[in-house]
Amino acid sequence: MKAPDNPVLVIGAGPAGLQAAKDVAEFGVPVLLVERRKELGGAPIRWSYHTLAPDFRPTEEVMGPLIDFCQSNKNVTVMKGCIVDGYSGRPGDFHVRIKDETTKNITEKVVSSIIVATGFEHFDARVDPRYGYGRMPNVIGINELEIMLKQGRVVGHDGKPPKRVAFIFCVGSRDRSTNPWCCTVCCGVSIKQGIEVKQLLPDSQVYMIYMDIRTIGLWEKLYWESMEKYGINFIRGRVGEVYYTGEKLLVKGEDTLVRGPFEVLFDMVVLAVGIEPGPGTKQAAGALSLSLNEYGFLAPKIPNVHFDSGKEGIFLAGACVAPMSVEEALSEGSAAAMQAVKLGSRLMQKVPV
Amino acid sequence: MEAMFPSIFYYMPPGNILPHQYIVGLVLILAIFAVLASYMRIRSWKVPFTPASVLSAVLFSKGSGGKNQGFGARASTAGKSTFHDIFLLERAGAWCEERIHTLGRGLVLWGFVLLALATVVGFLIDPLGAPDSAVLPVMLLGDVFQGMIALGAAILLLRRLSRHNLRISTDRNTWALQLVLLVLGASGATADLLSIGGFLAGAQVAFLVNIASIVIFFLYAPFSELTFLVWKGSLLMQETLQSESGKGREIAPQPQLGK
Amino acid sequence: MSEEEKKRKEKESSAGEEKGKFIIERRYVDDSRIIEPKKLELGGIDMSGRWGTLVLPRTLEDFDTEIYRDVEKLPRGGNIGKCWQCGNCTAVCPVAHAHSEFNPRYLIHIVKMGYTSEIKKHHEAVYLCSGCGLCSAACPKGVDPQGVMIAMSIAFKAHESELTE
Amino acid sequence: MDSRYAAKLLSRLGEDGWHYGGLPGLQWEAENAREGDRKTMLQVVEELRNDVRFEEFYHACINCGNCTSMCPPFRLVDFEPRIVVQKVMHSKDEPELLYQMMDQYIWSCFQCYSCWEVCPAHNNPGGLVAILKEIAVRHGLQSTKKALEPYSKILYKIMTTGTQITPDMHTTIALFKDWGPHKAELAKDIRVERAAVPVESMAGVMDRSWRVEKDTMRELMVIQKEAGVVDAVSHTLKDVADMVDDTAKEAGAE
Repeated sequence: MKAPDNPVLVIGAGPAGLQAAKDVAEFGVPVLLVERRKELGGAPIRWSYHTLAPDFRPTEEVMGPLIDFCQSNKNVTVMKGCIVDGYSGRPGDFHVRIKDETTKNITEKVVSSIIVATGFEHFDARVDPRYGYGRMPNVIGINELEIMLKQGRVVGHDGKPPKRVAFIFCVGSRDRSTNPWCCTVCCGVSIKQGIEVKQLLPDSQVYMIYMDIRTIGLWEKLYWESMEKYGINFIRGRVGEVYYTGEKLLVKGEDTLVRGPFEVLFDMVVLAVGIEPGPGTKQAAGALSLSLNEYGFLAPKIPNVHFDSGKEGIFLAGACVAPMSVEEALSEGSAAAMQAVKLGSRLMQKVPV
Repeated sequence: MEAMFPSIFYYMPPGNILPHQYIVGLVLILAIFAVLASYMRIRSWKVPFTPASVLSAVLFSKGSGGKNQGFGARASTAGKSTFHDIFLLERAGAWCEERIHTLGRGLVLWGFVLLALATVVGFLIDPLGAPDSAVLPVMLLGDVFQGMIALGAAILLLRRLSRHNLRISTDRNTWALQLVLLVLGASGATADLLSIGGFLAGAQVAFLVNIASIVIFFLYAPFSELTFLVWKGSLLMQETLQSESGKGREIAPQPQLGK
Repeated sequence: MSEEEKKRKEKESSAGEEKGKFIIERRYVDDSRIIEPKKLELGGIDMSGRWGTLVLPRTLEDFDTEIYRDVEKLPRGGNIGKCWQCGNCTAVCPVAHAHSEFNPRYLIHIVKMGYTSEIKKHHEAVYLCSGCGLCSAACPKGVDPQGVMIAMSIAFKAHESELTE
Repeated sequence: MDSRYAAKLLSRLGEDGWHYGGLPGLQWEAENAREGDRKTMLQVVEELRNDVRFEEFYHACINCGNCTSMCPPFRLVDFEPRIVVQKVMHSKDEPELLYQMMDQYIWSCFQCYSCWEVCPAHNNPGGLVAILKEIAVRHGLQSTKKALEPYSKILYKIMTTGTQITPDMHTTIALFKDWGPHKAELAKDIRVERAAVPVESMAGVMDRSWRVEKDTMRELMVIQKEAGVVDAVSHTLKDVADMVDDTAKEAGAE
């Protein structure tokens, strides 16, 4: 069986996109990998995640081989700083316009199928002013804490390590005024970070202020270990407001299970910011005329079948469909690659060369 | 005085568009309607119409809560409660931790009370043929009070508009009520000022807007949150009157903090 | 400690003197659930007073959702059913942080579940709401707790005779 | 919001930077705990966490409430095993949470261990309460006295003879505080009534079988003393400890 000549277009070089590109390329099919940013690796590299939940695996260990493969393999053509501007044609013979964002040059390519893996953005906590993000020192998001953990130095703005750290869950998630969906991974990621903070600063007190803990599947281990091994405290409730007292952060909330309404001083407040569809997803949806669901994620034809966009030859993968973890994004990329290759071989058989 | 303002009173919008008596009659009819509608609405909640019970408690009840209080004592309790809880906004203001919010509420409340007083005084002295020098200050004061209402309503509106979460979660009734208050106060305050300034056409428009907003306010108020506020306020006062100590629910208006 | 609190404590301790004086966990037993028969004779032996003390179970048997249905129908109370008990309303509530009696989340909870015995205990607190609307701004589900408190205070008043019996 | 409000909030925080409101139903009285001695609080936590059983009895709590659902005292009083484990869980960072419970709360539990049976995380709230009760006795906390007072005579009896209740306790004098005012009346004719019971062994019960040999008593009291039981009791029930001492001296156990 001969592999089709037209490459498979992969939009987005995050975990899902890279995995899809790698799988397709390993099958001997050329891949055109288009990435809006200047670096490969997507969210884990862009925000320099320290480790990945649930096993504290360094990000490089997971993402490194994928990036290296895509950069070195001859089957993969990487176009950085480019977006897909539009397309025409039919499966096996798509004509896509690829625009370089800096030079505004448009190149036209012929591809056999398209895999959309445009990923997500972290919720901008400034939108929800209750938590004082962006206005008060020492109020940070989990993405910023991840950078601190990578540096191995968790400190406040004064350079001192915090004594009491609060993680506030569901910031920009499960809230009608911001994003009503659950971001799926922030519970696990926050608890993972809490453990890492405890490892780094054993004398610190770490509080998780949660509404529900959603450490699904095997991630539950994180939840149990954080309590049993590391003595992290969990408070069930939501935080109403955070004040900066000039020195510390006053967190006002309710413990719905044990304490009742409480006010407490923290040295650092970490917001478990949610996941939302980014501008890249919206742009790709416009360029490929894909439908978005009510939340702004790409809508698969059947909600349970993520890779099927409802358009023949266009497949979806990763966090542009729904919030998901890196591990899920990798498998989704693989699944989409399978679909692309399958479609390619079917087209080959129909049209003998 | 008449030499100084020769044309003002002649062209004053009320006299110009509608005779004063008509307006007073309209407001009276509307007020009666508002009271009746409020009564019907509160009764539809299957709760007593407490403003009436407060009145009867002050006037007729033979002491309550074991104590045999006289009319004077009851009246003074009611007066104190009104002053503290309502006019000093101790229940509605002390706990609502934003001073700007309390200020907005206070301005609307006090503006209304004072405006009502000024209107009554103005109506009383006007037909008596009081000299303009006596009518003018009352009228100007009325404008100031309407300005207070407008300012208070503007504060309340802006507070809601400026906060994303508050903005999207605010009930339509609240928006409508605050907007009506703003229009009512602003048009009332500008109508007279415009006519003094000589912008007669503007004054007439403002006056018409004012009359319209007053009509809307009276028609709408019984079906807005105001009915609840009137009901709850009088309920609290009734409890005060009935409680043994005369202090109402034994809860300090301002909690003691610290140790 | 404020005057009020002292009074409350005195009241509590004096109530303890009267009823169930010897129960060690007196603070955690509700007055209404202690039964001390004034006159109880069993087999010719006088068992009245402490020796006949009974503590009734606190298990809830009546889930009366009539008030809940009323609140739903009253103006601005229609959203009470959306509540998922996250506690954000109580967290921002300036009254709740000053007065432990007032807890909007808990009030919504007991009304929704129809815990009549708890409503009887706490219904007076609803009038403490100052109507600042911060809770409605904070609520992630759009329950509009401020409006619910309005509807609730009306419903509690309408059912007052049952609640204070 | 304005800074004055923030200052107001700050003014009511405790030394440890916490302020609690109340939660109806849970009867939270943190302010009481604040009045307690912080050194004792920390000591209580330390003793609890250093107890040999602690590792087995406590793992982590996910607030599921399974224990509370099975708890017999919960049916009667506002006592929740879930709260116990939660407060033990937070005790390291907030010792006052635990201390607040030590006074009266824990005495609602009578160690039926229903909670242990059902806990998905294999915690043992009842066992934790048992440890806490021991600590309360050791520190002679207020409520311990109240809780143990009715049992003072029984305690004395157990410590000196190893038996709980003996027939010679049923007398018209030397009444037990917890046995009620009618005890004297009941005990008036007890010997005659018992003599009429047609069971042979009753005679022995009345006169001999419950009596403990002096050697046994001496041995028993030495064990109690060496094991620190007398010391522990002396913090709460001084007179009982004194009586045990006196009896020991009489029996010649020195």
